Amino acid sequence: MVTTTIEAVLFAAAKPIKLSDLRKYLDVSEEVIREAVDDIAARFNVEASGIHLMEQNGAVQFVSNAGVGEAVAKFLKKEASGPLTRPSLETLTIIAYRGPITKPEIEMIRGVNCSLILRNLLIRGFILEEQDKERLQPVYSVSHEFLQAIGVNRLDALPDYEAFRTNEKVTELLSREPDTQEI
Amino acid sequence: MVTTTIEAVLFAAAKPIKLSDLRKYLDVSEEVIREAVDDIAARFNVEASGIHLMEQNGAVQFVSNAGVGEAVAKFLKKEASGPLTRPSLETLTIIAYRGPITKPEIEMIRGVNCSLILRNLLIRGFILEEQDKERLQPVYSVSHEFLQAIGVNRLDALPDYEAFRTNEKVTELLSREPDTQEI
Amino acid sequence: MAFEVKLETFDGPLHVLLELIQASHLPITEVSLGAVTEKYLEYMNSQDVPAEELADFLVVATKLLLLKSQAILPIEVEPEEDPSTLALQLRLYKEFVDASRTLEERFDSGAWSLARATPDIVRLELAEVVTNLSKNDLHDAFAGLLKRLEPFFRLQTAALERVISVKERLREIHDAILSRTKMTFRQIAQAGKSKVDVVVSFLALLELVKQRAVQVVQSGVFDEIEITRVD
Repeated sequence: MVTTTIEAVLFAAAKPIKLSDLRKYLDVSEEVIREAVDDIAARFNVEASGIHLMEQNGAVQFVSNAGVGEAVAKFLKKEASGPLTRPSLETLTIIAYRGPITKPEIEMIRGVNCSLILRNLLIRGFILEEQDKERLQPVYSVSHEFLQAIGVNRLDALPDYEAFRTNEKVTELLSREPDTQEI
Repeated sequence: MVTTTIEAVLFAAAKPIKLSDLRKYLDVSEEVIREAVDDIAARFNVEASGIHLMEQNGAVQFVSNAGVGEAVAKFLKKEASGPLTRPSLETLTIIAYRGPITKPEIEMIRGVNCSLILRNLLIRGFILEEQDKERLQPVYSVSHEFLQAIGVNRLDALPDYEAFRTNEKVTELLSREPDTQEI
Repeated sequence: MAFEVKLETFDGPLHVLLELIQASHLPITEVSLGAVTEKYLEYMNSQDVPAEELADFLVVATKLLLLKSQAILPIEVEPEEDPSTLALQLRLYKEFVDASRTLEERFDSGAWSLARATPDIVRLELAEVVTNLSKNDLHDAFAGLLKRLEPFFRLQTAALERVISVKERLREIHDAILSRTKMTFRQIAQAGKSKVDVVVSFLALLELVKQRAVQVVQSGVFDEIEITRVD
């Protein structure tokens, strides 16, 4: 049970976790933690496993097996850089014409959750994420590099920039929608 | 080797990966992917494992074991998603058991227009919308995120899943009422 | 939009019907449906049914009324309006409502699974921005989006218009009945354009009976309903 919880915590955290924090949080002795971690390492740190356990400076972390690192990098690169799907293009367009814009605003306009799409656009360098101090959440804009790649120097050189930016139907949609987190 | 790479890819990607993408980018046959995925599920989806494999909508993802969900969430200070209203819950149940399902079919079962609820569930990321090529209209399925929220790795782990899929009342009703009330 | 919020939490017509039947400890049969018809109509009258759902409530009301007495309503029953479908529909609906309890328990239980918080892809660092998009692709996508949103904008306006028409119809019928001393339900119903109009008319009639503004007489099962003003 302790072993299962440690595995799950390390997996979901996706960052190094101190053994001392595990001990404190799970309220078990150092020996129990040590034993569990050794057990996990013995099972995961084998050639055939895609996930390995790394221990460094009193902290543990799951990492992908370095032996297949190249294949993983190649896969993820291909997966991330395929042709833009229609939903991705639509999201990108909203950010171009209406940015800086928050994730909830993009989702209100598109009517669909956009977490994974935003993640992909960020990885590709098409958009930038910045913390907005007033709205207290991240806002998104297209990157300068993206504008250059499509042969535009400034946002307002996009066709119909002013008309789309100030489209009152979209503005109305954003202003009248109730908080959808309330479902 | 393919199995190791898939494990590492799914771990690193930290999101649902389509089986078709695994096949395409790893350049192996569908059968090899299926076999590898089944092997991973068989080894990981056991009570003692902290990491489980989730499969839905033709995509697989590593997630933490729901059995220790509470402990993990507390450790990572993750908060539960907001409550669901009864109409949302009903709609999600219908989509979970009968998806991919069209909007008119959902409305026939609930007897009421569902446009707004579907939109809110889409924004919340609990359902996915896809164009069905045969039915020439959008169909809805529950997402990996929803399965995570209810802590099941596959839909067929839901109680009475098979009975609902083959429910003859649904078939009978669909044949009796060719066109549900459009408002 | 206030009504949207309300819609999210408002029980649909089948839910109302199911609760009425269960409150009376009845099985879901055509007979039970007939028995709760009045209560259903009362519910419709007393609750502020959201504009979006009013038509659906009326469809169920139509079926109930057809079921209770096909003689009262002077309209032909089309095969797909077969009111016995309603019992089947309700039995099926109940199965999903029961199943939704399991899902709700799981949803509330805290037994969730979590995805890994952050992917490793961020470390990939694609060297440069590569795209074969042009500025016109962006323009076309935004124009397409606006077009796709059209029905959504229209939907909200249409819903409000429909409520107004239902309310107006109710008043018209009140006036029509009260301006004469005697008339038949057939005369009122024939003025309606759709089945929904007929149901609205019938609701208006019930309301007038309840207010004791009119008296209703029907001499035989398939006879006319005669409406007399109470002076």
